[in-house]
Amino acid sequence: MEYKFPPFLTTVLTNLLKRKSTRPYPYQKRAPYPEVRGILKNQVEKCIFCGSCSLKCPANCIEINKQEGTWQYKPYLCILCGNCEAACPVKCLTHTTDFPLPCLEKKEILLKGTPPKRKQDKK
Amino acid sequence: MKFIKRLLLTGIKKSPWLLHFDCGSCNGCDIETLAVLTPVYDAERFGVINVGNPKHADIFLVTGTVNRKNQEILNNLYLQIPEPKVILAVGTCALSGGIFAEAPNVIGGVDKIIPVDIYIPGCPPKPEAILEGVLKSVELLEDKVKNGKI
Amino acid sequence: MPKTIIPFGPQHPVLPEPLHFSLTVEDEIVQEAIPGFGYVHRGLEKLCEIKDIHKMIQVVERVCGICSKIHALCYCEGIEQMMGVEVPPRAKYLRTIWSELHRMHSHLLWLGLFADSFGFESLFYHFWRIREKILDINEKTAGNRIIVSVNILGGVKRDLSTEDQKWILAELKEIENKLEEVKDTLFKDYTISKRTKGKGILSAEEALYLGAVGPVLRASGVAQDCRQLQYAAFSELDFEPVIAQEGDSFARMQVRYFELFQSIDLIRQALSKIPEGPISVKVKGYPEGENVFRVEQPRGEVFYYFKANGSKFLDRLRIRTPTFANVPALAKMLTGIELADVPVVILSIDPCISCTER
Amino acid sequence: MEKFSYKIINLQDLLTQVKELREKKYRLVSISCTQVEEKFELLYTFDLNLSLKHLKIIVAKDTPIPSLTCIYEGAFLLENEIQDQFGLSFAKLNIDYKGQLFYPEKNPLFLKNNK
Repeated sequence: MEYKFPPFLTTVLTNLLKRKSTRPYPYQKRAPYPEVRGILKNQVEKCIFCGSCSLKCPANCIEINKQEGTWQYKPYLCILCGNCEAACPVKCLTHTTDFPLPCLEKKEILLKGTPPKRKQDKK
Repeated sequence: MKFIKRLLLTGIKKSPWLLHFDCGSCNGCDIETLAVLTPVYDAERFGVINVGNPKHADIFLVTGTVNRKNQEILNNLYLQIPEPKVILAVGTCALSGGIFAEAPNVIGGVDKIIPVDIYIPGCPPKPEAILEGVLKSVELLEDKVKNGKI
Repeated sequence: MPKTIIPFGPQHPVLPEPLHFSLTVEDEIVQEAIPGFGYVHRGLEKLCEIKDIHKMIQVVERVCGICSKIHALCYCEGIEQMMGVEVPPRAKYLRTIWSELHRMHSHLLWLGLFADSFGFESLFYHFWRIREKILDINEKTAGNRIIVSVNILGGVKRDLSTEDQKWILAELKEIENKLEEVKDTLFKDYTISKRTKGKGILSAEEALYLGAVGPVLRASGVAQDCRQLQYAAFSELDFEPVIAQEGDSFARMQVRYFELFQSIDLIRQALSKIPEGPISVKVKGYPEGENVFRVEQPRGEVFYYFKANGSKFLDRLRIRTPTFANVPALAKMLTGIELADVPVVILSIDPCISCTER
Repeated sequence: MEKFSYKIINLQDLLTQVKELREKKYRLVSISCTQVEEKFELLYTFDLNLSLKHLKIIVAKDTPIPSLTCIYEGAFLLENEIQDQFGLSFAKLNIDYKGQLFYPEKNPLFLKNNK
């Protein structure tokens, strides 16, 4: 077999002279893009407990109790699709740009707020 | 004995080997796990190597839901990994079944079959999150070696 | 020499996913290959009976994480066709751009894994480094790296700003340069041609008869590309299907490599022609009747069959994915090759097992 | 894209009709099974130069359906899948997984009354 210069060797050698492409993660954190869907947060004081987020959720990870004013969210079921955020009429649901961190146990998030009074109750 | 334990401790701390098993995921988490091992996230900085043999592994990384056919394989692989070991469940499907929880052939999350030490939520989790989980599991491994009966 | 049956998989170092093959081997030559499945099966077609048509978008996106956007595109266009919804032109273009980005990231991923299968580790890393650029585009414009979740019935969720469009064009230029850099390696390197040329040959006649689709079919010299059906904005863009004649693993690599440049070109065309306007329309009511729809995925043609009854749940959703169609052709390719070439030939069809089993 | 339309044919005519299509160089795209109350609808889809042709047969649960594998060898996966998911039976399959392609035991999970 006749000897040929392996073509990839030039790429490998020039790569040695270039900047590193590794992102040194735990030492240097990259700023997240503003559009990223991360952890789901609910500003419970704004929430009206209408239930549209739990209706639109494809994974059924949100449960709402209208009478008691509780908003229950299961982060281990959530698929971060952003449907609830789009469905929320008062814009109290937001995805932060931080990604969810690993945890040692599955925890639920239970938020309690005051449900808006119905019109009959006001009278 | 003490010397061997210390040797083991440094060994496990500096090069935790990883076994990846895809048990019914949609590939999203798999390719993110592979991306962690390739140059841009480069888990080999911490001595993490993806091995194909369960008997060589310290960390067992599972992605995806458990179904009727792969539950035995999952259990088999789990039993073959020597102690001390850490089980990582990656992605919403591995945590609870996620969007597929109600599908006819899905049993549920990985923790229904084997005990899970660390859960990494996300669909799919970002490589940074997986890297964080792997680093956390190294700490757990250290604890297990320190408190173990070796 | 007696016949030996060798089990290949489900847990195998070269396969990222569990696929099983029973290989009947006689003297290092494979005589018969019988596929075995079921390790990734979830039965998600049945979920259409308990999740409504809007929630099913998120389910079909998770048929396969690699081509998720294109699954959602096929599902949405199929339902929209049934309901007679006219999608705004800007949404059509945006769908096209994201689906071509997905095709590129899938092809780069495959080229890397293929290089890994014949032991070219540095090339594997090179392709995966290029791929990160596309994932960054996804992350910045759609909010997630892989499962972008931009499609809704009647349009798309997100818009591309002018700065983003400029940024995408600049990134594409860089990706193109990086791809040109490895062209010599792919086509002239001794190792690659030795490992792939003449392995797993499939003739055009056999490919059609066994129902092969996508790059496997095009590498056998049949110019069939479902993008010619002119869904989304493909009716207004110029392109020719990429083909190769030999039908071996090398030809399949060649087709996928040149499709990367085709996708870059399609995104550039789409970005130059993209019209202004709204990005979605409101969809009211529920579909009724039956319909089929197919689009071109990175791995080939995907076929959806819908049966609806006018309620918010579909009666039946059937997904025939490209790898499912390519598996009989793969079993054919595996007969008559050496055992050591089996991983290369299996990877040459770009198997996606989570697609196949759903 | 063309409008969706299909032709309902008899079970006995299936093989002859498919043979004709094969001679015209059609490619088998898919077989889709749907349960409609007690009966099953099987939609056979063929493709020639990007135009589709659909044939539909309606069968009861116990009738054996002739397998297409003698005409299109690659049909065995599609037919085995239907056998698995709906518990129908195909006659003369070339590779028969006997309902165990996807599940370790015979268990047609896609039937509507079977939860």
